[in-house]
Formats: sequence, structure tokens, C-alpha cells
Amino acid sequence: MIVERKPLNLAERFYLPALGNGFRVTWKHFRKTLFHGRTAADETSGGYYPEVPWKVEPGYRGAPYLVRDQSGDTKCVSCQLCEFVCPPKAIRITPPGPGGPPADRANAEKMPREFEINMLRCIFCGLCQEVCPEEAIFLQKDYSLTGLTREEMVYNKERLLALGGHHTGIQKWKQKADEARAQESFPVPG
Amino acid sequence: MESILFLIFAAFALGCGLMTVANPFSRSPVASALFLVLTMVWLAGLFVLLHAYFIAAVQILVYAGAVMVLFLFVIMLLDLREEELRTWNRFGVAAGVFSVVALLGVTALTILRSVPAAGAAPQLEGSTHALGAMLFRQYLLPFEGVSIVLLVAMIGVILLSKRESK
Amino acid sequence: MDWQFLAFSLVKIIAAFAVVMTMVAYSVLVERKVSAFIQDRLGPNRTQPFFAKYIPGLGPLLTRWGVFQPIADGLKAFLKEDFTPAHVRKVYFWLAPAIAMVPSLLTVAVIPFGSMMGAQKMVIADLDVGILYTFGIVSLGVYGIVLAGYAANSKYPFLGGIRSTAQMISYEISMGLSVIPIFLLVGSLNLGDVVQHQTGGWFAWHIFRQPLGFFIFLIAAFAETNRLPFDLPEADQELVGGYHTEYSSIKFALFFMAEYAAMIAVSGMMVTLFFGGWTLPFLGLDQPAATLGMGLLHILVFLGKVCCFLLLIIWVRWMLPRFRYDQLMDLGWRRFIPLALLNIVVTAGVLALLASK
Amino acid sequence: MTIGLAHYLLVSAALFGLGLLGVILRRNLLVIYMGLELMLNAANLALVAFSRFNNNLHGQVMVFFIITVAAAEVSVGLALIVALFRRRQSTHVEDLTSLKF
Repeated sequence: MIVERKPLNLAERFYLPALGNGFRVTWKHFRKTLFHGRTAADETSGGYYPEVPWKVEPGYRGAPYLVRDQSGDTKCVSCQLCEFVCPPKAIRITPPGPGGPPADRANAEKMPREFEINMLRCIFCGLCQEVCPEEAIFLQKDYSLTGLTREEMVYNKERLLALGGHHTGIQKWKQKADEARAQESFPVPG
Repeated sequence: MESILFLIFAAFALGCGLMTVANPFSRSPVASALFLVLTMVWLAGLFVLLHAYFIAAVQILVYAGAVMVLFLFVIMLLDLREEELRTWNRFGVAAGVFSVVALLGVTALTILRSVPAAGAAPQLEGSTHALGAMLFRQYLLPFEGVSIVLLVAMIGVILLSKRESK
Repeated sequence: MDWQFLAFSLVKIIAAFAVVMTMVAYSVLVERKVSAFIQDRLGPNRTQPFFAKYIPGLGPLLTRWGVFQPIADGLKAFLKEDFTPAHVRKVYFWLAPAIAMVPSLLTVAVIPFGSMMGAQKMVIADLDVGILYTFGIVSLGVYGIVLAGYAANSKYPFLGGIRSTAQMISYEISMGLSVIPIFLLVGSLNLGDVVQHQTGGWFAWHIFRQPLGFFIFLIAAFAETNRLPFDLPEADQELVGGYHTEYSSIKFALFFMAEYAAMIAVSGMMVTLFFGGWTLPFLGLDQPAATLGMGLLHILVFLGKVCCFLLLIIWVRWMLPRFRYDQLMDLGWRRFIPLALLNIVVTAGVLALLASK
Repeated sequence: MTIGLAHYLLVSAALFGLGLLGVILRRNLLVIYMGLELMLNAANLALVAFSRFNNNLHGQVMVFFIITVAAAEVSVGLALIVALFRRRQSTHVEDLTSLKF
């Protein structure tokens, strides 16, 4: 694509309109904030963070947690796809091994003995959620993960499951099928 | 006071000058350039002691501020490595040092034996005004000549640094 | 060399240093506040020492204005880990921040920041070649940046160093040429005489006699202090911070402070050269002070004017986008130098005509 | 001790000697060039001292000219060095021996 550049007129060659516009825009915002006390934070979520919790919009990619299914069983089947796909190698799964404990639900061969996510490494890209065939791991809305030590920031299976909670609404493949359907009619006609 | 300052400035100027040409710690041209800058600054101090304020300021402005920055710029641009320690050509070095020392000795002897100049009691104030008047009246022709030298140098540099176009 | 002179000089140096450093700290705060307001934010409004909340009314107010923020910033700069990367050239790496800081502080020495206090002239060094001294010192300012770029021994700082060398040398020329008409008018290089020449009515200020000169000086000042729209040596988006990419802790803080000190120095120069220094053309404020109170008032007037310019420089940073490098060079060499030369010729011609009448 | 003309001249001579030493001993063209600058500066010092102790400004005028010419000379010289470096990838005098036989 070739951008046509219009020849500048005399005033534009002296940067005068640019100066004027620049001052007008900055002054507008400056005045608004200083004299009327209106800030972008007020307008979007009603205030500043620690006092006013931040409103998390749908589609936000927060911390990835493991979820349980409607009957309270672990959904993860230790296929290790997420471990494989994780770009910063934040996920580490210990499979049960040949003589390990059996899965605690039907329709599953095995489940992870240990499932760790290092939240210091995680980049919240969402590839694990996308790749998971069992829809066992979801990026949720947590955005402030804090801890005092590095060890503390490695979340183990119990913690991830506890934080993930029960997702009764999530049915296997249902959401992906919906998405695919939505794609077909994507630019909404009309 | 003035003699103490003279001693300090002279010692530092000579020390930095020595570090410029024969730095025992580093052969990098950057170190040389920086010590040369320091030499210039100390020399400017000596000029101030001689009441040549204008020359002192110009010394800092032109030498330290422009010429040496140009040097640094070129050194950085060429990304020079440190000078390797060479196998000393003993005869060459000895001859060089000898000639320098001989020259210095002759000069020093001449200076020490000379009769003090006529106005050994200095009164002159290096006023910028008088200097300007002199430049533009008595020395007008050389002044214009120097400006032409600058112009020629400018054109020459542009020609030299232009890449050959095919 | 009498001891009284030395003692008064020392007092003046310490006072000027203290004032400049305080102004540096608080201009950082102003910059943060102004930028925040322009970007619909509030800026620093939380930092407070433990006792601030017990002062009724004033404490929370000061906290909201961020008055304690510079202190916290300074503490943070000192306490952070001072990291020296393995690949740097160590001597230059440690030298560069100090060298960057010195010239801007030295420039302040010749600026007359007030008229008289008692029998003392309110200028640290009343030099006859004041302006030449200033330009000499300002031209040394480039060393800090060049050395930082060279010492870091990695590509972004290096590019920043190269850029800043070319930029500062180029704009020094137009800066120097732009003030020559002033000295044609005044007939002296002493900055005290320049201020004295601007007394008597608003239109005695050189801004009204040399608007073109002021304009060029202002733009060149932006370029010399590496402020937007000419902050190519730093250029966060292109050079990830340029010459101070590899620096941390107090060394980084020194570069940061050097930039603001340079802003203050250059504002002081502009006020002295074009805006009448410590004078105000009413209430008899343009005559050297006879009383201590008047002397203090003159210093306040000078500081007030400097603050106006600081605000201008800060504001412009958020107003204009960065120039491209070739545009910068084009502006410096092909626009400003001819314009400044023309300004000199016209001024000299007019002065010669007036003198011949 | 009062400082007279002779002291300044001695310092100047010593600086000149240092510059000459640099020109003779060093083999990097840039450093040799710095040695030349040092010699020019030594001459400047002598001239300013003469000017001061003879109570006239001719010496300072001469220094002014020297500084100007030095600036021109440095710009041309550095341009030459850069041009040379582009061809030879070196600024060492030993590498520039095409005219030697």
C-alpha cells in the first residue's frame, strides 16, 4: 500500500497546526483532570484500584486454574498437552505412572499425581486452555497474584483445583462447538 | 595563591598530557582522548591565570567541546580495538625518546638563559572587547583568510566523507 | 583573595546547589503530575511518611499532591541494587553518570539569579565572558552521554551515544548563533549586563527585540537537553532508553537528575537572556535591590520565571511527537543555522544604521 | 615564588615534548593526531604567556587563529582517517605501507 502524502502548506511546514492541535488536546485533558477531577479510571471502573476493585471484562486472561466437573471430579486426565504447549514452560505435570493410583472418575484412564503451575513464569497466554481436550484448565479472572517467596508462587494441584472451583456450566466441547458455529456467521449479516 | 594555582594546573596539564600519549594502564584511544580533554581543561585554567579569559572559554568551547567530541565520535564510529602492544623497535624508540629529550633540553636551556621579557610585570587584561577590535581592524585580512580556510575544510570534509556513487 | 569573598561565594554555591537540587526533585514530581493530568490520571498521590496522616487537613492534602514522592524516589534510587553488567567498560561506566551531572550544575554558576543582597551580587561567578563560559560548559555536557553509550558496550546505548553526539554538536551551533544578536545589542558578554540592559518597560525584554533569536534558542534548548520532541538519544520506543539502558540504581538516577538540572540551567539562561532575568518592569523591581527584602523578591521573581519555562518544557514533552532523525538534522542545519545567521546580519545592519545616524 | 614567563614556557615546552613523544611512539593514527593537538596546545600556551608578559594582545589573536585552523585541520584529518578506515579497516600506521618499498 502506498500512502499518498499531500504536500504541506506554508503553515504546516512551520509545524504551526501541529503545535496548536497538540496544545489544544493536552490542555483539554489537563483541564478536565485538574479542575473537574475526572480521570480515565473514574470513567471506566469508578475509581482507583485498591479502593475500587478493578472491573474484569469478559475475555480477560488471568491466572490459569484447574476446574472440577459437575460431579466434583478432576477433569484433567494428565495428557500433558498443556505442559508441552506452554511457551514459558510454567506447567509441570507428574503423571501417575504404570502402578499409580487410578482415576477417580469413569471415562478417564488416569489423572495427574501432581500438577504445578509456576505463576512467576506463566505469561497468561491461554494456550493451555486452548489445547486442553478435556477443558480442565481455564484462564480465570485473577489478576493480582502475590507471594513472599518464589516457592509460594508455584501453585500445586490442590491449590489450583481449589481456586478453579466447580464449573458446572462447562460441558465438554460445548463451548468450542458454539464458537465454531459463531465463526460461520461471523461478520454478522445486516 | 596564583603560584600555587599555577603549579597545580601545570602539574595536572602535564600529567594528563603524559597519560594521553603514554598511558600505562590502557592503550585504548578513548582513554587517550579523555585525558587530552582533561589536558585542554587544565590548559584553559592556565589561560585564566594569564588573564586570557576569552581564549580560555574558546579553548573549552572549541577544543574540549567540539574537536575532542569529534575525536570520540570517530573512535566510536570506527569501533577501534585497543592498540596491540608491539614488539618494540628498540632503536626507533631510543632514537625517538633521545630526540625528544634533546629538543626539550635545548628549549629549556634557551628559556632559562633568556633575559626576562620587557614587560615582566604583567598588566594586561584580556578583554574580549579589545581582542575583537584587534581581530576586525588590524587582523581583518587573516581573519577573513581563516574563514575561507574553514569553508574549504568544510567542502573538503563533505567531499571526503561522501561515499562514491556509481 | 580576601576571606570574605570566599565565604560569601561558598554560601552562594551551597544555596544555589540546594535550590537547584530541590528544584530537580520537584520538577520530576511536576513532570509526573502534569503528564498524569494530560493522560487523565492523577499521578503520585499516595506516598506519605507515617506521621503525615496525623496532621489534620494538611497531611492528606500534601500526600494527594505527591509532595513526599521525590523523597521516596530518592530513597528508592539509593537503595536499589546497583548492578554493573559484566560486559561493560567499567571505568567509563562509573565515570559517565558523574560527568553527565557536572556541566548542568556548573552552568548555574554564571547565571545572575538575583540583584543584590546587602553588598553581595547575587551571582556565583560574575564573569566577563559569562556566555562563552556557559557554551563551553554546555558543550561538555555531551561527554556524559557519549561515554555512557560507549561504556555500555551494547548496541542500543551505543546508537544513543552516536545520535546524541551528532545532535548536540549540531544544535550547539544554532544555539550559539541565536544569542549573538543579544550581545550585539548589549555590547558585553557579561550576563549581569544583559539583565541590566533589559530594564525599563516591558519592551526592553529581549524577547520583544529578538523573537527569532529566542525561538531558535528555545528549540535548540530542547535539543540540547534531550527533551521531546528531540529526545532521540533516549528514544524509549526505538532505543529502549538509549544511553542509560544498562544503568540502574543511583547511576541511573544521576542521569535522570542531570537531565532535569540541564533543563533548569537552560531555563535560567533563557530567562536571563530573553526575559529580563530577575527584573519585572513594574513596582521598581527592575532596579538593583537596596534592601534585603527586595533582594529576596528578585530571587523569587527569577525562580518564578524559571519555573514557567520548566513547565513549558515539561508540557511540550506531552504535546509533540518525536522527530525523525533526518528531520532533526534537517531542521538544525538547513533551517536554523541560516535563520540564525540572517538574524545576526539583520541585527548588525540595523545597529550600524542606527549608529550612523 | 613568583611565576614568570619562563615557567609558562617550560610547561609549554614540556607539553610540546609530550605531544612529539606521542607522535613518535604511538602507532594509532588517531592517537598520533591527538599528539599533534597537544603540540598545538603547547604553542597556544606559549603564545598566551608571551601576550600576557609583553602587554599586548597579538599573541592571543594568534591563538585564536591557531584554534580556528586546528578545528578545520581536525575535521579534515578525521575525515581522511574515516575514509582510510573504510578502505583498509585499520588506523594503524604499520598497515598503511603502500607507498613504502
